[in-house]
Amino acid sequence: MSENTNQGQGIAGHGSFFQDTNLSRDDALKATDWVRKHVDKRTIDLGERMDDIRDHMWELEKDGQIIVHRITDLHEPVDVTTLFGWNKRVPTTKLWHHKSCGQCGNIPGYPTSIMWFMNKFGAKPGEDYLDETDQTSCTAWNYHGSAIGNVEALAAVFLRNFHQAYVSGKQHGFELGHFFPLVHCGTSFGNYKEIRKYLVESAELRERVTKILGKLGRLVDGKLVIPEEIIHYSEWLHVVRNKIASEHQTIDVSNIRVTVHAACHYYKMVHEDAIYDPEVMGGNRTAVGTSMAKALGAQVIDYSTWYDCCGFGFRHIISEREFTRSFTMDRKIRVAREEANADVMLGIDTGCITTMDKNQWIGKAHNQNFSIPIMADIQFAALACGADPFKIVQLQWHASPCEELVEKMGISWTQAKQNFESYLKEVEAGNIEYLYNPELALGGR
Amino acid sequence: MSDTVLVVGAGPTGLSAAAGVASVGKKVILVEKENVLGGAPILSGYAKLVPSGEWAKDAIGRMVKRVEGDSNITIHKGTKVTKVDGDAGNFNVTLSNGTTVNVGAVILGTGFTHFDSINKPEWGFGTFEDVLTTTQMEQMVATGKITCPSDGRVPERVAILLCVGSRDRQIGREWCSKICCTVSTNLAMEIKELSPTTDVFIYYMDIRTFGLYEDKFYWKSQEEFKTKFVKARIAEVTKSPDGRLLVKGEDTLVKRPIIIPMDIVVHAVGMDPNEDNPEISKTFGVGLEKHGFLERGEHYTSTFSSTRRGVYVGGSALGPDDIDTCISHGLAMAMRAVGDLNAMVQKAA
Amino acid sequence: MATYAEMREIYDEIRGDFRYDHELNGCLNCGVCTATCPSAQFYDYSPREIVQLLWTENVEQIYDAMQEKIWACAQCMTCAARCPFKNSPGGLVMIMREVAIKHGMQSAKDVLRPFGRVMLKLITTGNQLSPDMIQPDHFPDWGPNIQKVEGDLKTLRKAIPVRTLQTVETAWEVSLKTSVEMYTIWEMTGVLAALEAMDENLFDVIEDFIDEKREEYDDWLEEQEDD
Amino acid sequence: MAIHEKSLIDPARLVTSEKLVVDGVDVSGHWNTMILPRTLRDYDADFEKVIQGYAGGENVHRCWQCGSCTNSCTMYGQNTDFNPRYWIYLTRLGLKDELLKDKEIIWQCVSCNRCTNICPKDVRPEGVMKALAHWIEHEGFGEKSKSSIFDEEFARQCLDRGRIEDMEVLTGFFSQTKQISGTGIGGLLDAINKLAWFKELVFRMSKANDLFSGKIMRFLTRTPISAQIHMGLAMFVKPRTKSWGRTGDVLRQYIKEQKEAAHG
Repeated sequence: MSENTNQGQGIAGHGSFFQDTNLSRDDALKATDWVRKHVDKRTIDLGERMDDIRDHMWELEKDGQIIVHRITDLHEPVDVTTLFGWNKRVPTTKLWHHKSCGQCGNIPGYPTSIMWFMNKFGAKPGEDYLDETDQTSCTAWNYHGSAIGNVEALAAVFLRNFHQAYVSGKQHGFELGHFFPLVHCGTSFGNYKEIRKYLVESAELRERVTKILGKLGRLVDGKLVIPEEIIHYSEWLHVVRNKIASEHQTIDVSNIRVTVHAACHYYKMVHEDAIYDPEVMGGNRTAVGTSMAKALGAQVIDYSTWYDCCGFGFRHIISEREFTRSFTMDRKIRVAREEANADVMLGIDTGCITTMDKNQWIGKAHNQNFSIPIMADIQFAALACGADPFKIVQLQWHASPCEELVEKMGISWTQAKQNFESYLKEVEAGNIEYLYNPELALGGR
Repeated sequence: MSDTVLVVGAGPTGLSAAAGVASVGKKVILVEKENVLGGAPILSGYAKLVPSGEWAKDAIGRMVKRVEGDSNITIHKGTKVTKVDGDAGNFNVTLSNGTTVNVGAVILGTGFTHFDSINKPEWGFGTFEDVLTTTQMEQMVATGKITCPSDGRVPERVAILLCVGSRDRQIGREWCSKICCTVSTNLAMEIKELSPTTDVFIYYMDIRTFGLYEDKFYWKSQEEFKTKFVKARIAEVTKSPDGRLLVKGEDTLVKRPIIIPMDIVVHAVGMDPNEDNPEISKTFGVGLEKHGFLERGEHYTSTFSSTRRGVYVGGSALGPDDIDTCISHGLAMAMRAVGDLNAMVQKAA
Repeated sequence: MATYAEMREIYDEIRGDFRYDHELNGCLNCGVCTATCPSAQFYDYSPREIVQLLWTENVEQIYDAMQEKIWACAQCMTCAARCPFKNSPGGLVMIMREVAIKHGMQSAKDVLRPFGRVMLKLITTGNQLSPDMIQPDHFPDWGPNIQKVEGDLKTLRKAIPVRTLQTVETAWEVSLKTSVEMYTIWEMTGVLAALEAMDENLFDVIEDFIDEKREEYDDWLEEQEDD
Repeated sequence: MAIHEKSLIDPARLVTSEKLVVDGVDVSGHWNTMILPRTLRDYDADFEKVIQGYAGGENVHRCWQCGSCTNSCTMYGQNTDFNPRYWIYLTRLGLKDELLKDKEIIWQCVSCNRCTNICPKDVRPEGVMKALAHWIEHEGFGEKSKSSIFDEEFARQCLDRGRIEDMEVLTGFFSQTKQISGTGIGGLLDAINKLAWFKELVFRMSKANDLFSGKIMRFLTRTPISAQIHMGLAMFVKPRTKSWGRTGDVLRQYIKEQKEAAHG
């Protein structure tokens, strides 16, 4: 190029001349530098069109309609950035463990690893964190799985549990709001955020559940209590990851190839609230889970089905198993194995880990003999910090070949297993070790 | 009372407005925040323009030359307007370089900002080297060779994704950016011309090559350059182990999910409101419409008025538009401003 | 087959849900939802189609979809995260499922039947998954290595170093008062009534259980007063 | 456990071993069922060119999917699976497997040309239907369609003699499609005997009902007797176009060359 047919004519009456242009590759790249700048402009003047629900919470509180359970300096919060560039404060201490039914029932190494780390940080059970019996699950599994349940019931369960979290401080000799809820489960996290949104938006829903909570004696000054932030445990792990890596890591994991599966209900439900960090996957993928693996120095391997669901499907994993196993094999396990050649797949949620862990073996039935160890980011971190694979990380409950990973990390599986088997004899004799003083566990009958 | 006109922004709109005002013998103060005149087509290094097919440096360069050579026009580069006091016919304007000027009217040709693809992370820009924007791809065309940035191979397939940063409530961009369909079909032809072995696929919801751009770009790209149009909006872009990109979508005509390998994926990036608009709104005392573009005043009889009397706004500051239209806006604003000033002089007399 | 009036009523109920206008803003028919839908990979199921049916108020086909299709959704909500119109097809499916339950539709009953054990656990204990549910003979397809250490369940659970987790019949220990509070929630929000319409036998079992727990709690309260 | 949404899965994508023991665990039947994904994984970029190589398919790439062809289609009115717009789309992207799912109906195009008449982009969908039907046959994906058999018989007579004889085309077509046995007069009688619709057609065309109901005058005045005599004669004496000579052979050679040029 370029043929300038109107050379010298310019535009009507204005004489001008010009020369041909052909940018060199370097010039071209320079000209388009603007697209390489990582400027997050999601927040530009979105006004009311991109609502931050937290703003409305403050208004409701001002109106005297609700009490916001605040994150204060006591909770030693760390600021992080969410998808839209909004700020989120993640408390690091004085936490009320809101457990996950799937984890506790099925992957107990998950909650034990969380508490193990808190103890490592010098947290005092009963003061810096609390694990009590006065809590139910969010019940959202049942809701999503069978539709037995409804928004009102979910909202009442949410408020009941979080009211307990709020008043537990008082019950244990501190101020109201001393303990801030830390949600262990991805679905609970997503569900609570969604329900909180409905509660803030709908006066009618607030009115209906206020009646229920009133009947239960779960109001404070006649008001509902709603937490300032809903915090997922892997967000807590995200903000303490460097502390873990620098102060507690004992095992080099730089030879470990890690794939990460981020839970849908963590970053796809109310997605504006999920954490993104420019230093993790260029800020292009949600940071949690991956950030822990990277902080420990493991090799994080990307794979083509990163964004895919695990195939859990709530009711599917129980009664439509054909779907769950087919999906998880085709879109997760096979890919992590064949494509990424990973040593482990790390999850950040209950359902995903159960799905991927339990549904590998059946692949053998149809020549899909792919397997890969599955565990939570926190379990992997605990292993890297020297936690016992059985007593703490509780890998005995996993169906996937975790032995392979443990051995590759330089830990003797056989030895650990022997130790654990003798420990089981001690347990039978009543000599049980605790991470947590059993007396403090009870929140009353 | 002053009959000097302040023109803000030296892109196609502002350059056209300045030349227009000067052409009837009035003085113009032209203020541009960058050190170079020409606006987005020059600053972002556009290659060939739609629909003329002329190189941006030639076409816009001509416009720049025209104002630079005009003694009626005083140019302030690398300068912003910091304060605008007074009313129509008598504005006292302060510039960031310390100059103060008295003008009768203000023309805003403050333009737009390209959508930053980083805000749609699931589409792979910033994650995979072979995911590019239309502007980057234009530049590749300018170098005369189509290759994958990751390893220099000639792509078998290029996918162009429409509506990146447009028609997307998730990221608060509800508008259609108007020009991307045309730009993309034009790009598809340029790619095919340079690399005949490359197949180009355009993933679309609907094609909006408005007016005469329909056959000149859309039909031509399809009929002469064999561009394939797939009715699917892509949901995610990931990478396959062989290094190729995978586009995941639903082919809504076949009603099935698709995961198709591609070698280069191009984002047809849309037009955002100028990221400085909140500041512009404050400085000039003009309103913003709900998306963040500058707000129109009454258009039918007070054409291109803003919400402040004596301040005119046009071009892509008002909303996404093509260069030709922006140039027309510029000239129309010149007419409007000079006309209104004349009326004021007559009224005063 | 339902009459048009019945189908219309069902649609109106879906339409009348307070979430409806949040979940459905319109539809560009772009297919992003279906593209990301795990169920669409395997079933002839398409969130785009569900949205289109609702958007176009096609009451017959909406009713038809409620017979089967809506139960294919895995509730991952990827569709909602991706939709450029900010619709939530998964959320709409949830509303449709709730309405299906409310109307005692056969599809809902069929789907719920194999899910009964989970519901029983949830409604009575407040946590769905208990260790005693995950036994090798319940799920042969999970293989022989479902547990890597031999030993009876009770001892293995006792070896978990957290007191609240040393349970077998529930995922964690839930205090009696908590359970009783939860029963009140079920009653006041119509969850028990919905269950009764769906599966009377299961409802009876649950009701007995609840009565028993309430009595136990009352007894305990009395004991406290006596002390 | 039965899959509740089983009707939403193409049976061909369900894989089950009825009896199966893995690692000592009985996982027979549904315990091992796997579903294969229905995702489309690739395009066949060359396929469009292949169809363009068949007569009628030349303009397939122009289609912009407006749907005018399908809306106006005679066959679509009979069967909504008959969807020219959709097949053109599949052709453009090279989704051959999808296309072949409809191989049993594509040939049914009646060549009314309403689509070609209405098409705003001059795709000539009628021609594309023909090209697709020929491709399906040529590649051996389907049995030779009845319409092709008809066309071939028609073309054979044209090439042999420069003209056709209606009755010979009909009986030839019927016998080659095994609807009757024999050709000529015998075939004709067999067709009247075996094919009720044909019998009705012949009776109505020849006004034979008038004859049998005694309305002789009406029969004589309304029946194109000479045409019938002509047709009858043509069964025995097969006239050729004047000076036809070797024209047929030359045409055959030309067609052969064209085909080879188009499809190798």
